[in-house]
Amino acid sequence: MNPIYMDYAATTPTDQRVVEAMMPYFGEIYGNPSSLHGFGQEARAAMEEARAKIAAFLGAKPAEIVFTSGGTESDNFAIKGVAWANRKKGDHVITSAIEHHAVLETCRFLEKEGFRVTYLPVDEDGLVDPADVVKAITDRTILISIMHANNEIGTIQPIAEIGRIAKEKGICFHTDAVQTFGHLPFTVDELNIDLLSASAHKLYGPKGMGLLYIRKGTRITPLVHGGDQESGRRASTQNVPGIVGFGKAVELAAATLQEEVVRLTSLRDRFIQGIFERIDGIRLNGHPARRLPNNINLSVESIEGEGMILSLDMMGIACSTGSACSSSSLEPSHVLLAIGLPHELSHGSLRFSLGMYTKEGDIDAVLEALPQVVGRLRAMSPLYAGKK
Amino acid sequence: MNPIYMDYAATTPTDQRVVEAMMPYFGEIYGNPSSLHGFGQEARAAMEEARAKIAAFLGAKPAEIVFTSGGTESDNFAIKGVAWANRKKGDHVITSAIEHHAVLETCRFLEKEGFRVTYLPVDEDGLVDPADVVKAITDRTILISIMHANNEIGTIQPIAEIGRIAKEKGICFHTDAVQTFGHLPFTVDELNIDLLSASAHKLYGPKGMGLLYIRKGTRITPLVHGGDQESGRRASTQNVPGIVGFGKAVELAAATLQEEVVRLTSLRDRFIQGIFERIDGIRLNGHPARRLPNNINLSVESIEGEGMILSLDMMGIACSTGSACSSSSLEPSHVLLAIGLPHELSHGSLRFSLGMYTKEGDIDAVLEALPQVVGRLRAMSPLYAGKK
Amino acid sequence: MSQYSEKVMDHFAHPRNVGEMENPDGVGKVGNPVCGDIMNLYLRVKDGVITDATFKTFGCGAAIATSSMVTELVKGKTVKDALAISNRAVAEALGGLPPIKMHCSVLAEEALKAAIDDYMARQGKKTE
Amino acid sequence: MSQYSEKVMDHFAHPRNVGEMENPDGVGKVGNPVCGDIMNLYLRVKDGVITDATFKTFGCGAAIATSSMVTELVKGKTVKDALAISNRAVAEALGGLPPIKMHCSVLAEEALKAAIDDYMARQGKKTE
Ligand SMILES: Cc1ncc(COP(=O)(O)O)c(C=O)c1O
Ligand SMILES: Cc1ncc(COP(=O)(O)O)c(C=O)c1O
Repeated sequence: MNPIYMDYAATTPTDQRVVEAMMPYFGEIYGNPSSLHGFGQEARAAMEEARAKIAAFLGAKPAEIVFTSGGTESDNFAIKGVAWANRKKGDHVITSAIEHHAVLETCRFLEKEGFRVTYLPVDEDGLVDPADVVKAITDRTILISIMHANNEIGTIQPIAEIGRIAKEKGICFHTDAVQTFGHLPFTVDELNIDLLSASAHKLYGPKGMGLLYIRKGTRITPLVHGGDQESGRRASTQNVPGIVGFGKAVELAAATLQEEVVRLTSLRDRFIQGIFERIDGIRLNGHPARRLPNNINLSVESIEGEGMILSLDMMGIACSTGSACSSSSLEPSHVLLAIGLPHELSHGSLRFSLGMYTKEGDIDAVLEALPQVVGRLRAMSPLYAGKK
Repeated sequence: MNPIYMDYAATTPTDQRVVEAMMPYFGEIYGNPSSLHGFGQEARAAMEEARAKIAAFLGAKPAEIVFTSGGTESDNFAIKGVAWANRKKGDHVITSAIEHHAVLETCRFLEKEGFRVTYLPVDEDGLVDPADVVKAITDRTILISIMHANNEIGTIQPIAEIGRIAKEKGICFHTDAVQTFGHLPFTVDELNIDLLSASAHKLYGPKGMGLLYIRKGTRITPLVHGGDQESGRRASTQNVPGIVGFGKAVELAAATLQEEVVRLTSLRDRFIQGIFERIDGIRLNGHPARRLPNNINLSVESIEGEGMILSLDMMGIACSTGSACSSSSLEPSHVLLAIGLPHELSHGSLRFSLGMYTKEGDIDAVLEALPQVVGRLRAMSPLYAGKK
Repeated sequence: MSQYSEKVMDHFAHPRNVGEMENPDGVGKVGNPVCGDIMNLYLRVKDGVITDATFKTFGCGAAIATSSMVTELVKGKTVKDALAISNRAVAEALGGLPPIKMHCSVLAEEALKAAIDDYMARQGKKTE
Repeated sequence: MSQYSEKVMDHFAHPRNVGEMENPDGVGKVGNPVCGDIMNLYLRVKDGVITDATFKTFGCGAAIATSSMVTELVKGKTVKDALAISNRAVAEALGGLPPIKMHCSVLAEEALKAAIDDYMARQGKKTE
């Protein structure tokens, strides 16, 4: 059997067309885009072309796009940057309990720095209630940061509504759109977003490349100080091949976005239906309908996630327990705990995330493999035995 | 005439062998190194191999290397990270007046946050006096940050001695080695360094890739919070191709370092001697002997730098006025002002930086071109006319 | 390619001595579902020598592999010798464990100790 | 490929009207070496019409190009019409300037004004 990759939410392969677009900028057009000479100006032109392309995709202006080293840096930049710049105005930040670690750990850092952070709860499907946002706002609130879609359970938040609330109150609104940028159709104006984080490697672009959209007029302090690149908002020699690759990835995503949403949703639903037919004692985590087209998150009773991942891996199937960046941690997922899953169920969770290269046959192969794996591990489990 | 690139200090072309080393990690071994499955673990193995290679080159342990997005991030991380982590211990930082913007702007940010920063002066050759370091130390000093070699004028600082002073006083010592890493032979122990910044694109590696060496036991707060990548010190999905490319670049640099130092020094001196024979009213900036093997920084009386760069560019010769990242600024170089150059001379400065592909013939071509350029611009200059 | 040694992967993929034992001479149950690890270890003892050992485990790959390995290690050993098996010995027999997974070997040691304690207690009762 | 338009590069590479003028009717000297820009503009005026203009400039590419362009723009104009030439007109004639270089066009306008002022002052003296 060919290996089956179902961990697209962790990272995607860089598309061959993206790699080809990047190639000239390594050894040929290698100038520093800040250099005055031709070598530099040619690199700059390519970079600005990518910026314009990405801005158009978001319905933004090119000057509102700042390139970063990834989604995590963008989240750090947005949250610390707004906090630093608005310190005199306030010291209160609102976010949710199910944000990515890049947001949560940044908020915890701000708490150490004297800020107050409200972590809004979510319901059992992982939804933030906009009414809770309204209630949490005080006259010291300077930032609301709610992710567009959750990376573990795939729930899509009512961002347009939360953005509208923020706008009415004149509070800066950030969304971590790492899982939706290039995967769902939207513009920053539709969603009332002031700041948006995205990461290229989640949409077949290169790793180590991200962006922060910053609406014109937003006050923000740099995270990375130094030279005056990116209009003084993010210092460092720009990663020209990475930026060009990001531009290409967005161009490719834009071209197929609508049909991919339909195709992946149908594959996802085939997976979910098939797995419920084949395995008992499982649960689908995340909202049944308001969820990413490519996300399937299951809890399997009586067995633990890592064993399933290893077993599937031995059969050539790649998936994850949740977010890749916490895979070396022993803690159960904060997202699964936040939706009210008991600890033992949260230990038995599995995320399959589909992508560009996922075919129906892959779904069927996993539907065939997973029951075997679950059966074998349950046979070893004292918890399942106890059930009989 | 073939274009002649003499701006290697701004950035270098990515070596073809580096690009080839990176290639498999875009579309084939594309897993997230934090993922448990084979796709991820294969990527992790390649990343750790690069880390080990780079650590060995520095005489460090692999766990002491943290990968970042470039020299600027490393500088920010080192300085803010030590400042944040040692806040209770003290609030004083010592640096020099000729550091890169990545260090200086970070220090200015710290000043806004309530830290006190001493900017040590340099002598007319650009040298920091270790005795000044000793004098500046107080019992509130938590960090000394002095660059290894200056990017504009090429002066190499007495880092081992400053490091020894810091060590004796138990103060953390950081050096920005962006211009020397892979270009000069040294180990972190020889130079008594606790923290060291490097950037891959200065040694024929990819842009957007850097590292911070952090000596074991050094207390430091992350700059980029989030997942537990890089042992919890730098969150974000690692840029695997970039890291592998960085490893390859270091391997290649290590293999030819000694002979390149000799070769470039001889080319540099041929350039300097030749230009003084051909043009009057010029000055070599930086230390005559303690300077980077590839650096030539000249001030040309009565004319302005940008005009020379444009003129040379039209003749296919790429050089710069100083650091690339300030090329869009109108300020004269802070480095040239710090070594006591009058404003008008600092406006007329030019940096030529040599590299791997620089041949004797290139030097001779520039020695031929520059006097023509200077002659033409001086003929237009009211300052030169005044001299006659 | 994995964070685990080949030995660990072998014991995870082909665990030895899986199952609940009927009428065991000693049972050790350690861990709890909240922490994500439960290990049940069953011993059969004859004349002071462990003649059989089986397990049931809820836990990660390392937990399953250490369970499997500890059952292998104890078989044929006297109870006294079995008591001397440390978590390190289990980990070493598996060709090492990632640092973050060493607690699994501790759990295996604890399960073994608990099973032997249980055996001793039963013996005590018998001879009373 | 450059931050400058083709027109700017053309005027930088082939500046028109370079040089000090002998016995000019008006001279404007603006800028200073500390700021990195000095512009000297020389005018020849006959019957209220500028018949010749030359310059000498210390400064960046844009400073040289604007100097060159302003000398071209004034030639053949009446002094009054020349006074109406704004920095924007100079920049536009060059196909635009990068925002950070707009001050060069301001310098050119100032040099022109200064040269015309000087011409006026000399005229005043003559007619006195
Ligand atoms: C001395 C020095 N420090 C820091 C940097 C910043 O490196 P990067 O552009 O990779 O962020 C540079 C070069 O740009 C440099 O020369
Ligand atoms: C929702 C979300 N935010 C942030 C990140 C961080 O992105 P990166 O790894 O590119 O820093 C990720 C993925 O890792 C993510 O899924």
